[in-house]
Amino acid sequence: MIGAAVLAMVVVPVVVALVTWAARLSRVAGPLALAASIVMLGCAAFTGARVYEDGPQSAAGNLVYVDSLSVIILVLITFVGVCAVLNSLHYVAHDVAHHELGERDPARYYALLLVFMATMATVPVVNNLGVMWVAIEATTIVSVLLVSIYRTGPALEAAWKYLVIGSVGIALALFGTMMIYYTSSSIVGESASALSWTELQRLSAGLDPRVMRLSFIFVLVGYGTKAGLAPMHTWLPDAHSQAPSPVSGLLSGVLLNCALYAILRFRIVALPSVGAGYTDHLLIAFGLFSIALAVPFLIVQNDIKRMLGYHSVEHMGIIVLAIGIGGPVALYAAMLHLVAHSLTKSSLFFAAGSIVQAFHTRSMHRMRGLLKVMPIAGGGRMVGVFGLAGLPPLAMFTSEFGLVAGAFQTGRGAVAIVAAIFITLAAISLLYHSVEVAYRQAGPKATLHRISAPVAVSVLLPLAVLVWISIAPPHAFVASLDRAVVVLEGGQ
Amino acid sequence: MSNAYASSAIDNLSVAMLILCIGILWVRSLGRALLLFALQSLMLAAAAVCAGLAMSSTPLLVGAGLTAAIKGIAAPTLLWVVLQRIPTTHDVQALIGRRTGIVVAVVLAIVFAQTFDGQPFVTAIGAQRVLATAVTVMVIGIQIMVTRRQAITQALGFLVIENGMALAALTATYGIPFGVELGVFLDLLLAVFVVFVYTGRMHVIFGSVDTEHMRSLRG
Amino acid sequence: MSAAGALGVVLLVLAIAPAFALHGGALRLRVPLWIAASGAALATVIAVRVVAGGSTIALGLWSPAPYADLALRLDPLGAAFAAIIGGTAVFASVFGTAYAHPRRVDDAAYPLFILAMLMVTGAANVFTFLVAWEGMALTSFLLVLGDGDQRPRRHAAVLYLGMTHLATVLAAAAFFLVAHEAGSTDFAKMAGAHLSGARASVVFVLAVIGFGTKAGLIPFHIWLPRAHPVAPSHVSALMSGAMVKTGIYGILRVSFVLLGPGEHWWGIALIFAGCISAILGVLYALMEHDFKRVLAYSTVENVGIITVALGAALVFRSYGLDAAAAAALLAALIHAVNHAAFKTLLFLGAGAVQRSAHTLNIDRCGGLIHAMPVTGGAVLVGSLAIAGLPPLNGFVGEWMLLRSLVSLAGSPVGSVAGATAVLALGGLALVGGLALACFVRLFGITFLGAPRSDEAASAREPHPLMYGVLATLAVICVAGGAGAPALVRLLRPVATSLLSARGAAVEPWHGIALDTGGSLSPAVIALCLVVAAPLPWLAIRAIFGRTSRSSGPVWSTGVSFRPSMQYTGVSFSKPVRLFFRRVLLPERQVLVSYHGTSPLPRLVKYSGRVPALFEERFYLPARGAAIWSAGRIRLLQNGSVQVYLLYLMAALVTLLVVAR
Amino acid sequence: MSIADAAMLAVLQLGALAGVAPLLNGLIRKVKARLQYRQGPPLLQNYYDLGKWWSRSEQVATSTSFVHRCAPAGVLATTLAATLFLPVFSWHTPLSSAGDLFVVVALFALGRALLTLGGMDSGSSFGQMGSSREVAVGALVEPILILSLVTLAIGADSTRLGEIVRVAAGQGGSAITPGWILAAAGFAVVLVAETGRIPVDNPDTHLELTMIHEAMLIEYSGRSLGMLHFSALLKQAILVVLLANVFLPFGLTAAGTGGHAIAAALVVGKVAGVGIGLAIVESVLAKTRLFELPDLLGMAAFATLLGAALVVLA
Repeated sequence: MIGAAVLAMVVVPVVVALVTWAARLSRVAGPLALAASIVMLGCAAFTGARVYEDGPQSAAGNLVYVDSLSVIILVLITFVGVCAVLNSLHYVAHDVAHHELGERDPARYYALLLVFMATMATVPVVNNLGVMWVAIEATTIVSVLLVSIYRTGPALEAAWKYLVIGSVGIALALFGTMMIYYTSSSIVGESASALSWTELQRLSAGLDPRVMRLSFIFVLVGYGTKAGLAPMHTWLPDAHSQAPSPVSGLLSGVLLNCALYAILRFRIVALPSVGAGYTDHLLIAFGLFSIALAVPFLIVQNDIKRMLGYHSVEHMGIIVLAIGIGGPVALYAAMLHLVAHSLTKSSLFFAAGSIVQAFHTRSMHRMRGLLKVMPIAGGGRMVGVFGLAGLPPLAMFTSEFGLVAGAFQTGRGAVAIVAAIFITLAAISLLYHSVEVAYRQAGPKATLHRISAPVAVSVLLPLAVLVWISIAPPHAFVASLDRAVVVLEGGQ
Repeated sequence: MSNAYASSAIDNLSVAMLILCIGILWVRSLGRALLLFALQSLMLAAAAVCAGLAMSSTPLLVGAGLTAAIKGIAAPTLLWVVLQRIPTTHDVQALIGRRTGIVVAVVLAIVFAQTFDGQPFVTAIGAQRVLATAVTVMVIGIQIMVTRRQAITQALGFLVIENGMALAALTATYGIPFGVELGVFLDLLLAVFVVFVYTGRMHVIFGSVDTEHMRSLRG
Repeated sequence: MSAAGALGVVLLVLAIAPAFALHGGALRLRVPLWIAASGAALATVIAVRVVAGGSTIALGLWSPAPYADLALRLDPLGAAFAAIIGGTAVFASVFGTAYAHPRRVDDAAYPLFILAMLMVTGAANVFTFLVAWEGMALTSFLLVLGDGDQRPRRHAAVLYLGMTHLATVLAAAAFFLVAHEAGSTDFAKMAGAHLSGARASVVFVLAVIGFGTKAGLIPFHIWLPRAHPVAPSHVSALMSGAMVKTGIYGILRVSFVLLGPGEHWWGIALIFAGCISAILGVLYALMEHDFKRVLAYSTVENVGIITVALGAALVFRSYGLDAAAAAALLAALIHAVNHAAFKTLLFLGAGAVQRSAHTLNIDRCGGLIHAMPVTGGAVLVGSLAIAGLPPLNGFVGEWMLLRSLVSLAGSPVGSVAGATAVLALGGLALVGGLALACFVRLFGITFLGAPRSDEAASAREPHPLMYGVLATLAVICVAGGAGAPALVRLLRPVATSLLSARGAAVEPWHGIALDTGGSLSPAVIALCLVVAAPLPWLAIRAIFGRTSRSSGPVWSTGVSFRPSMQYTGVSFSKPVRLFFRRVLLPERQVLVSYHGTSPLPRLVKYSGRVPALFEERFYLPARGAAIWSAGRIRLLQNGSVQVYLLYLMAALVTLLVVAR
Repeated sequence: MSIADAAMLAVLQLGALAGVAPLLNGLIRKVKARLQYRQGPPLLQNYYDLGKWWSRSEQVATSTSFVHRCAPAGVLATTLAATLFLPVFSWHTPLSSAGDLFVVVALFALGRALLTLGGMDSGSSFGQMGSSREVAVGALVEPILILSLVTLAIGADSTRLGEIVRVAAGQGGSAITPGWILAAAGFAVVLVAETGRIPVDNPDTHLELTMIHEAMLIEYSGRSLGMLHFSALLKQAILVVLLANVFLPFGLTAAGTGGHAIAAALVVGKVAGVGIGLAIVESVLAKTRLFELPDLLGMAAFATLLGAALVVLA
């Protein structure tokens, strides 16, 4: 049954995409895409429920393997995907009306969007590291095309840098994958299972530690580029600021999670042979460096979407730091932070999309009186900003608390405090910019800017879920996070 | 073909590829750089053939054929056509001097040779240094992208990286499982195709393929 | 209904109050504020019963994550501060119903602000404490921000939230260091940790800086004089009267409960910090001409006084003199309670002045006592109380502190501690004198003399509810003076719960006898004053018969009197400004322009300023440096693909070399 | 000491101080006049002034409020209340356990507050100028006053003035320590500043720009002016008695040993001596500028601080 669900989840959007692209159905492309994304969400939910009841599922001859860690990533992808399509309905129509996009572009846009979601959905369900690499490379290419959909100078520049840096990074990741394949194939023999990480995890104690260390370095640098870890993050702010906002919401919200998922899988595989100390120190180093490097760019930032991009770098750093710190508390905090960040960041990007369209500028200095001009988008944005700044009662506070608590438990208190100070500085600069934009007196001719229902839903739905999991998390959510922590620690 | 002969052939071919790589760094005109790249791809195909014969695995041979056809002939000619069509200078426009480029490449070669030496890295069929040279070819590919201003040379650098990777994949192991290898090949092709499309679009928007025009997104 | 149940009801009441803010009608009727007042009243009653009984209530709530559960545990120490918060909140809320303009966000955030403060004092573990602490910061940030259309208000709000956020990191570090030692983040278990040596000192310093920022100790006070004046008066009253005390509570909780007796230098450091905060606080208060900024700086001063008391208690405890430590601790608690009373009265008085005279600049007020006799009378009582003058409640706390410092100087506590006690005595005496000057100036310039502007002239008594609250608070200040022994008996269990010593006994004729020696009977002093006031007047009338009283114009050297001839706040504080010019470094400019050749000046323009030293010499340069360096680092993202690839390659090569 | 004894002692002290205060001031003015080779007003001049003021009717400024009218009664009340906490004839004070030296200082401060508020209420610039200077000088004087009394309190290990005098009397000659000398010097400066004597303020002049204490009384007339002057005289008497008894404790006896008459005589002698000393100081020194005061008072403050430190460290 799982095989069918997963297959449907991947095939349906691709088919719908091909149909909309081939038949140039620009007007009806939006609703079709929405239907396809809802189907995907349904399949993901179904898979999630099955995994929640009967534990990890595998299908199609062990090519598909879904456990609680991959379910979390999968459900997030599909949920944010639905919100992204909802947001795109109005966003693309507005851009077509303002002639920033051609008449035939919506068909191409929705087709690419669906393929993008399909490729992202395959990453967490696939058992074979090689196929996972192929899926991630595909996401890069499709998202590059989406970033450059506007055919303007900066969009092309952003897309070019994203493609070049992304591809080089992924090439290194492939080299790392092959090194693992090399050591495993000498034991298992030449077969597809030599690259499936469930097998690798089982026999990883026997793998040669020197090779595993080098491969982990290549994988970390490679997939770290895709996850936006500093110093390989340079493409991220450009890509996120030039892409259409629904796409940046997907990029920031869930694509980074896929790359991070890959790193987590390799960490699980490499753990027994290289020992936890080695991977932890690397992850802590990258995490701390990402948080620290993002702060200066946030203090003097003027572009609303670039600011959110740099926040993605910072929050990916936080998650990687939490994983590096290790221990059940910090790992739970990392997973909680991952979920909360995806929800908050995507909602903020969707809100930013309608804000940029209303104010016709991305510069925060020229945005005035956001709360008065756009109460729903502005209010949603403020809640998102308080969430991102890690203020209670939203989940990011609980996760940052868990990070510091876990760090002290594993004797790495100093690292956590240094990180906490950088996180606070970033939070302060975010609050400063957001308060200025939201509360600065609106100009005399500022009129109330109504946003359409789907956009409102796309902004408020993720926040509603965020508040739900922050204040009264359902048992299913807490249980699946706990199981994911068990998986992260190498269990089943 | 016996393993010993194949492994020594692969070793020599990989060293040759490395030298061609350094040649690309050295040569001034783009045309000659493309030629050297074509040669390198063909050598890669040859190495794949040796490995395929040694382990008598048909997927390796099919892979070698594909490499020769696409990377050896199709890609360089496509790049050559793009070069002709876009009225840009054929000069390589390197950011650093040729000699320093070579020194850097040599240093990188030594570093990686030292990192990847030792017993665990001997390939299945006994090739000693192929893994080290493969990584070095990849890193020099990155160096080509870093030190050249033209978008086309960056595409060339990207292709060199793929050659390095393919060398590591085809020879160091029994060849990664065919499905995966096909996927990898397909993705790389798509990436190269998108690079070509963008070089064309870049020419339309910026009037030249010099990446200096593409520095507006800062801070 | 058990006490824990009642506490649960309070939390529930305050939690659902914001829902009423959404309903337009309820908003207009100020229902959220009335609910907040009733919730706070109930909380005060519960807290007072817990303090008096010396018992503890525990109430487990739910847990948002496996490692983090929300639980309350109100012990006498927490209950004392909860009572202060509750009491202040009752008066501020009732005043707010008449004073505050109905705004949806403010009325929703206000009850949550009170709820968060109560949870801070009742937190049972580190997670609940930090959630309540940050929640308190967030809700008060929203209240300070208000509609946020003026720039200074936005900057004050963000500066406030930023500094609190940074301070919370330090405080959290202190808590976690102790939790790591004790193996659990529950306060009850952490109490047994009793770290020692360097680690305890690190925890102490982190806690003092972290909680000192919220308390407003110099040099972490800069947010206080900027946030209070922009916030609505009933919120400023709550922030100054109650929220600042949570900082004191934090220092108390860490230094007395979580850490052992500790080093001698802890107390001495606190005494010095307190003294400096008190002296500079009152000096800056004297230089301000905005009513609420004066009160904000005086909060810094009073927090300094409370910190000196805490320091004395710590020094006593480090030398093992627990009875004297309990007395000093009682002095701190009593002054905290009294400060909440008169500071709330003064801030609400400022609100009344703002509503009727439409200005808070005391140089534009004057003679308001004629238009607002009740408010004027209440603010007079508040001013005399905050200056620490006998019959009122401000004097009791100061007397207990001064008496403890004298016994500290006399007791066998080493020469450094003795010398510090003497310095503190001199410092606090100076602070007493300056406080008297400050509040005579504040009350005199605002309420006495002739009105200096037409707004002041057209002032009229505010809403009856407002001056009703002010009058009640004035009565509390007077009753707090004479009834101080009852307050001492109420707060004694806190000292016994922390230091197993009573601290002070209550004498038969309503006096207080401190364990450090010395006794005081505020009731007798009040009686003497009340009797001695009318006596001479009646005697003289009996001897010399009745005389008439007529009225005439004020004497101004023969010229007809104009209000502009009166002293203003700035000129009133000139002698003090000159006496302390080396500390305040005032800046002064006088521009004189003449008529052509005639010696008579046509126009004399005076402009003077007392710079906010800490801001201009430390915080602004630090901010500038941060922005400059951020600008420099920003050049890393210079747009060229080649450089970005170089970063990637550099990362790979370094990792290969380093982590092989 | 039973309630009856305390009440009797209180009445005795109150009557004595109230009676002697104007005489003491008359003595000081007579000695000052003699030093300046002029006749000077009769010793009982102050009584005549008080009698004149108390029988006169009052004129009050239009812009005053109840604060202006009630201030005189309040100021006099604080001074009268202060007399109940002093050791005048013996080291028993009527309300020894109700208050100590801090209460006396605080009562003076309350008096100062009410007086300044009364001065400001009329709105006259002279009243507000006097108030501004009074509180500024008061702020510098209070630390000196407290530190000098605390120096002795630390020695006697109690802040009750009666206790301090008893311990000092018990020590006899050995009470004269460096700490005591610095404290006495400090207290002398406080005595001059609080009573508005020459180096700090000029009691005899009515030149508005120089006076501090007089400026606040400028709007008062008739009965209120009389009460304010009487409280100023009483305060001066209290301070002189305090200086005499606390710093020169010999001659004081425990109450009820029949030595009342001798003790009273000794106290009157000491008070007269201090009064004459004051007059001499006033005639010798010139008035310092208001903005030079911090140096004078600063030096006194440092002296008392040093004294207190010496007592603590010894």
